[in-house]
Amino acid sequence: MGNLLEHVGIEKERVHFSWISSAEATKFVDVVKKITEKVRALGPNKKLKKQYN
Amino acid sequence: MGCGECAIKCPGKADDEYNMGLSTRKAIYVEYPQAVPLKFRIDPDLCLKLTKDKCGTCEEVCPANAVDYTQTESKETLKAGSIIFAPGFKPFDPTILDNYQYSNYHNVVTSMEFERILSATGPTNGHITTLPKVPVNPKKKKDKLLAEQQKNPKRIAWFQCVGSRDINKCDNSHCSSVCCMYALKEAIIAKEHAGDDLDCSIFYMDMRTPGKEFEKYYETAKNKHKINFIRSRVHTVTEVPGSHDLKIEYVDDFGVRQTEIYDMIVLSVGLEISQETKDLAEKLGIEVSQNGFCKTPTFDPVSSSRDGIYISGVFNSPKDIPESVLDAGAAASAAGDSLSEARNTLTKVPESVLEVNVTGDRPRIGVFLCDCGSNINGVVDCPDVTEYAKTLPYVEFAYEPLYACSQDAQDKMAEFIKEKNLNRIVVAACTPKTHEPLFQETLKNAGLNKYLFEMTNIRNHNSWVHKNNPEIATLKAKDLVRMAVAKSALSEPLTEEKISVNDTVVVIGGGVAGMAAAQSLAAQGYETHIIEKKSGLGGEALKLYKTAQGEDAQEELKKMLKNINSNNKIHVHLDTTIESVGGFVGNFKSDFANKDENFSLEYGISVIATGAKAYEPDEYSYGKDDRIIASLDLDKMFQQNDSKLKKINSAVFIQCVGSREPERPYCSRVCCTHSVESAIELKTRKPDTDVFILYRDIRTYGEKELLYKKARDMGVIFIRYDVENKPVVKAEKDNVKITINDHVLNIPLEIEADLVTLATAIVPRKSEKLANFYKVPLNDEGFFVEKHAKLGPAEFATDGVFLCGSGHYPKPLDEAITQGKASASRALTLLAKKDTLFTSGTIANVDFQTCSACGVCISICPYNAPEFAKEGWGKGKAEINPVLCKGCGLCVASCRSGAIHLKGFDTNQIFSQIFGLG
Amino acid sequence: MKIIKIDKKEWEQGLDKSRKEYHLFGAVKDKDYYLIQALGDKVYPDMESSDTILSPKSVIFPQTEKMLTANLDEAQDNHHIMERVETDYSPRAVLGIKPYDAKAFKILQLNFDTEEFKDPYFCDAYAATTLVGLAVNNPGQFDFSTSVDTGPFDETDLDVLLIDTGNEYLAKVITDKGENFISKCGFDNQTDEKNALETISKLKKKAEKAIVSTVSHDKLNGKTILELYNAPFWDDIAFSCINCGTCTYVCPTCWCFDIQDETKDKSCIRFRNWDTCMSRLFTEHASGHNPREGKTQRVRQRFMHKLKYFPDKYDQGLMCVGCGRCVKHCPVNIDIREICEQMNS
Amino acid sequence: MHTYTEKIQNLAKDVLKQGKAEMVIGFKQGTIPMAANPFVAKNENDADNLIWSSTCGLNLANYLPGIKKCEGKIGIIAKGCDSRNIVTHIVENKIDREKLYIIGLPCTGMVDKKQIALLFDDEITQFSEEGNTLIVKSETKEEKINKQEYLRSNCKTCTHRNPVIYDELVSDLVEEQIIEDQFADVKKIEAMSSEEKWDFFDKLTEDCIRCYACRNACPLCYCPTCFVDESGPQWVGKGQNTDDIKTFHYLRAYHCAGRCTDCGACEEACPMDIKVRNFTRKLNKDSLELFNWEAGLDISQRPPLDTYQPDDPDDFIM
Repeated sequence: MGNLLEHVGIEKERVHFSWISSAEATKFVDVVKKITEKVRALGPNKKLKKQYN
Repeated sequence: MGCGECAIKCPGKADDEYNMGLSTRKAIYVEYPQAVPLKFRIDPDLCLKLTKDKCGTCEEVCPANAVDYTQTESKETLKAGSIIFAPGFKPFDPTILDNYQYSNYHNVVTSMEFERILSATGPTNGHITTLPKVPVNPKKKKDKLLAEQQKNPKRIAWFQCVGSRDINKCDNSHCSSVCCMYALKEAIIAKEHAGDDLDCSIFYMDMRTPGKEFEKYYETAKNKHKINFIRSRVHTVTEVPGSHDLKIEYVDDFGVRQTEIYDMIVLSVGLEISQETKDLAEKLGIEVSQNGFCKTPTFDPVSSSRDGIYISGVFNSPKDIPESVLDAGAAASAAGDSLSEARNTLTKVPESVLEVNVTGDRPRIGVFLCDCGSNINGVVDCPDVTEYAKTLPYVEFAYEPLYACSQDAQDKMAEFIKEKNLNRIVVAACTPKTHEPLFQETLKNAGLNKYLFEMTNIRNHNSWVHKNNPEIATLKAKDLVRMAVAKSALSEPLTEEKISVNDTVVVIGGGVAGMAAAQSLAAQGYETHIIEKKSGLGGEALKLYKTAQGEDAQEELKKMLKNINSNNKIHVHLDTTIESVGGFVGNFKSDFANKDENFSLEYGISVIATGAKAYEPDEYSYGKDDRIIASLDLDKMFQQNDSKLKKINSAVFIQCVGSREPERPYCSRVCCTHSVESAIELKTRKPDTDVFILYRDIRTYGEKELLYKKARDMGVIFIRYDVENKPVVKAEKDNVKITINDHVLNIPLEIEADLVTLATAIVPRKSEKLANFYKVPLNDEGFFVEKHAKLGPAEFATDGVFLCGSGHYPKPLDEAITQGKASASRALTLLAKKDTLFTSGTIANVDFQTCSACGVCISICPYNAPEFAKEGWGKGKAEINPVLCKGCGLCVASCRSGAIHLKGFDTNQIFSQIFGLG
Repeated sequence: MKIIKIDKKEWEQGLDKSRKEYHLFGAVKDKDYYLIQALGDKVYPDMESSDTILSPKSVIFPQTEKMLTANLDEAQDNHHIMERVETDYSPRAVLGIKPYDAKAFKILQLNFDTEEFKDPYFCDAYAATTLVGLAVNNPGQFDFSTSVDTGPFDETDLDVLLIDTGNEYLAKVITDKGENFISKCGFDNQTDEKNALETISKLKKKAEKAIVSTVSHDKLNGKTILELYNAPFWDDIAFSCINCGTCTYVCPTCWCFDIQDETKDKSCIRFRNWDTCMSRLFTEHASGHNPREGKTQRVRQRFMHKLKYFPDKYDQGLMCVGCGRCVKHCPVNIDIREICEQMNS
Repeated sequence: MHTYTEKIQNLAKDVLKQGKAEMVIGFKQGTIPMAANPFVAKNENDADNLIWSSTCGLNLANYLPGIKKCEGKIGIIAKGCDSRNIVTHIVENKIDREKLYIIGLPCTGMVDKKQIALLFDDEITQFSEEGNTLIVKSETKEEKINKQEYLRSNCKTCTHRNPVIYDELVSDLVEEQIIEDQFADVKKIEAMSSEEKWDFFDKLTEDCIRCYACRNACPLCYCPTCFVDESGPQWVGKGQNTDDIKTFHYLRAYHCAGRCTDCGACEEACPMDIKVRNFTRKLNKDSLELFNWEAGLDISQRPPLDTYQPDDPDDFIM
């Protein structure tokens, strides 16, 4: 899934896969923080974002 | 309600026992955050109200008026038919071991303390720090100084066998069974938390990882996580002057004295029985061993010496979680056996309310927004959110109770449902995990289908985490409510299918585990069929001489067989194999092939007890010389009192033959004990025999350690070898020559033996066919994979199929019997619910029109719920068996044709939630 | 009638002049094939081009066309009121359009621009458009226009017909629209009509003779609908069809469309897309019932519509201008000529 | 005439005569040069119309699920890729192996018609082949070209020219090609930056008219209702919006992941000459690299995405 999105030009930092058990609250927070930082560094996504009107 | 208001205001403070005293708690407290029910209690020794009649703050602040100082300890008398005694253990207190300096140094901690340090909910939030025992908010000057010197540790050492296998400094001669594994786990997690440069060393005597998948874990710790393993007992720990670093001294494998510096030491403390338990055991009149563990017979492994009192857990013997769970099941089953006649005599049937048909009605949603005292309302502007909810589409009514889960709020909810003619309910409160069933019950009582309920969590996910941002929290609460309402509008009443359960049971395999399961099931009144491929019951146990406790295995087995054969509920089918399995939980049907005639059975439950067998080695010239034999061959000689035994002057046992090897990377669990037992037998029969046991690690776990000690006392010589440097066996005319490198002297040693016994691995039977029949998994080595390694060791993920015996993993007689009883106990939970067993409503459903019959769902479902419909208008298309479906959604996600829908979580519902957000 | 002579050297200059008033469209080769495109500055139509894959119908009847918008913000007064989308209908000229493609607009008008119903989007676009045709001197092997009442020099619905005589174009100015466009280009070299017509006539005969592909449909009129509908060959014809919409999308006369609404946040648009009778969805009812469930029914519908229903209803000949695009682009080689012959025999 | 044509006709006649199958799916001569028309021969006379040429590039397996009325077996001419899609059909419960009589055709590659057309300014009027030489004529010129140079790109990298499943063969098996770098084309895209990739696919799909010929020519696409046609939920907008167009292509590719045999029918069918294999090729490469999987080689194995193995690669999970 991620591979094809990356292949067609979606930056790979925008797609993350992680396995977090419901008991791993800290890991969840860490992962979300890490991803948020990465995505923020990339700036807003303009791809595959349909423009209406 | 568990709102915690009281604890916030309470002035009393004490060490938090749950965090091993590494942090503090209040005088009114919940013992640990996972406590169910989440209720506060008052510490009577600390509470100012109870001790000095001052304060009383908690009573004042409690919004639910739940504080009552007048409650006191009271005695109650219960009449019971059986007692299950599961008092557990006490971690060994290392204070008395002065060489480890536990009381003196802040950075010498017990493994229990280290567990809390690693925990995200622990005193350091999972952050590992040197000097962890320094208080979080140090008050004393000394502590403050220490706190400044705290740093991230670079090197941590674990000391094994602290309070175990030690009669020198303490009186615990047993092995605690679990410490090696937990030390591995702690070291791995420590590395995960602190990063790979953390240096972790484990000082041990024997690495004991005989449990299922444990050996692989040990290998991973060594090879992947690069944890150091040092075979030595450390004798001295001192502080490096001018720092808090710890200097340890030990003698290494070659007898050389070594010194090393560590930041932190974790003492892997053992399991022992508390004095309190010992006293209680005495009062109950049950016999205990020298270490205080309960004495239980091998063939009745959960029964104490007193009738009607059953034992479970570490009090029975030191054990890990899965064995404790098995004990529990077995004890429950044993206790139930004698009570089966009384079952269902005291149950009451609740009145049921007729369900209103809401199909096709316009949604009329009622929103209940819980204040949770100040838990939610203290942060979120609940009145504002309630007003907002009223403006949402299809919302007829919104209400803001103080506590939505309180009885009066429930009554109101039922009233409002009727009064306002509501047909969907949304509750914005805490977690559905604990409260959903309660609300659903209220819906049911008000005549609504319970799946017309939707819950959103504005406490745990919102007011708790956004405490400091009330405005954002209020906005988020609105978002959450809007999403829940959007989903709720599309919810439909769902039905739960009743599962009929045929109460006949089929046990596959007639070894001790299977027989034990059958005995329990029959004792509870269920017709039980034992299917045995061979021409007699007993399995591998027939080949054993004595049990580890010294009982005559064959005598005991005979008693068991007699009991089985005289039980008219147990039907034994010998020389029989299973040929097919159709159906599902409660409704299986199988064909069986028998040498006389084939037959078929309809049954509700299956117990798989196919066992395992001895590995036939090609190592060490086995089979080429009759002086080189396998363990069970020696048992046979003992059984027959073989005359050859008398001529043996020198005997050698070689351990790990076929086990812990690349092609069989597991420990066979029983062989160390078995060889030690046989060595003792040889020594007993002829004390001047030279007996050698060549081993890698001696794994006489639990009280089997006593046998190991006895063998050493009797003069059995134990010589360790490395897997890279195995002993060499050469059969010569007069004797067999074994060459081995002596691990102490590091020189080759030659032993001349009259008999070489190979402790061969235990390998599972080829069970692919059976695994396929019942659609249950096998692991890489061919052992069955249980539902849950820790919590579900006697059952499969597939409903209605249970597991016991060595087909699960190699195990001694007592453990096999325990698992047999435990599997029966798990089976009983289904059998006993015969008339009240329903499927869930939230299951997958196929739309025949869009189904392309490609079979992906069938291939991917872990529960085998989908199959191609054999009849009806959807013939040939996929169809979901509601009984087998767990509602996991795997098929829904993988259906390319979009034909599968998860009821209660349909795509349009999820989308409406997502769009509701944006 | 005016005939203007245009030196090819002056052609592009003339076009540039017209740009002040007109948006120009024409065939442009991008990648390996020709498409009709709006021409940017300094971009000129390829007048030597073979057929564009898609016909020029999209200039007046785009594949996706916004029709109405509404805002859903209840705070605003005009919420939930559909309003027509503002579209630029300033003059445009399509250059080098083949005569059969121009004729197709005549057929489209039967649907979009009638006494009874006027589709404002089509009519406004049509009114704004000047069709400048180019006679086909060297018809390709797919061209069977002469068999279907069109032809390489057909003037139907054209405003100007250009005839390539080598170094120059002869421009037959057919309508006022055409007159306006030619004058805006500054082409004013009026030529002797008689001579010019003679040249044109020669070229026309030569071109018509060069058309090798024919199709007969003379007997279709005499057959009943049911006779053709129940003909035995439909299953065999339809076997290879994969029900893609290629034939309908490349066809200059296919006019079916489907209306869709899309909403996001507080805004909503209604637009139409070309639809295709090859799609199962084309006739699927909300109930799930589909009167054209199988591909045979769908294939039959397409050919019956073009070759029987349409001629019967409008008496304007076949609903086909003989461009041959569907024959050329059908991935499985379903050939309307062959089917027409079968129906006619 | 292609050397296979006569063999196919004879085999088909024999099959129909002896009742080994009730019908034989093959190609008949098209009405225009370089066209072949999928065709079903139901009797011996029909069989005379069967032909073979290097233009029979569509995938006949596509027609199997559509055949509802057939009591006996269905005969089908299957080149390498067709046979792999037949395997996929069997695996995916579209048809029983017992229902089929497969006439295997060792394939020597199909030609890229669009490439050949580019050699001419006018229309091609004649096409014939003699072994490896293609003779192509138009009104204005004649070209003799080497077939190997004008193979479709998927045929150039094909390593399964011989049918993988068949009841009888049209000829002896041909030698399989040894391809040094199967996925050079994919790697070229992989080497691009995100922006370049995005632009590449923008350009690639800009002319798409959403006729869905690629989908409909694909044997893998047999769902009763395709996701693009669903209205509740509507996964993809229906207009000519570029994001909607791309979404269609992405999702179509995902649905082919681990199932695509790279038969090239999608590109062959596209009227706009869009190289849609650029989407599926990446997934084929991943399937091979991650799961050592090529689709349609074994009727006893489900595609990797239909199954779970504990040792499935999981490097993407962080």
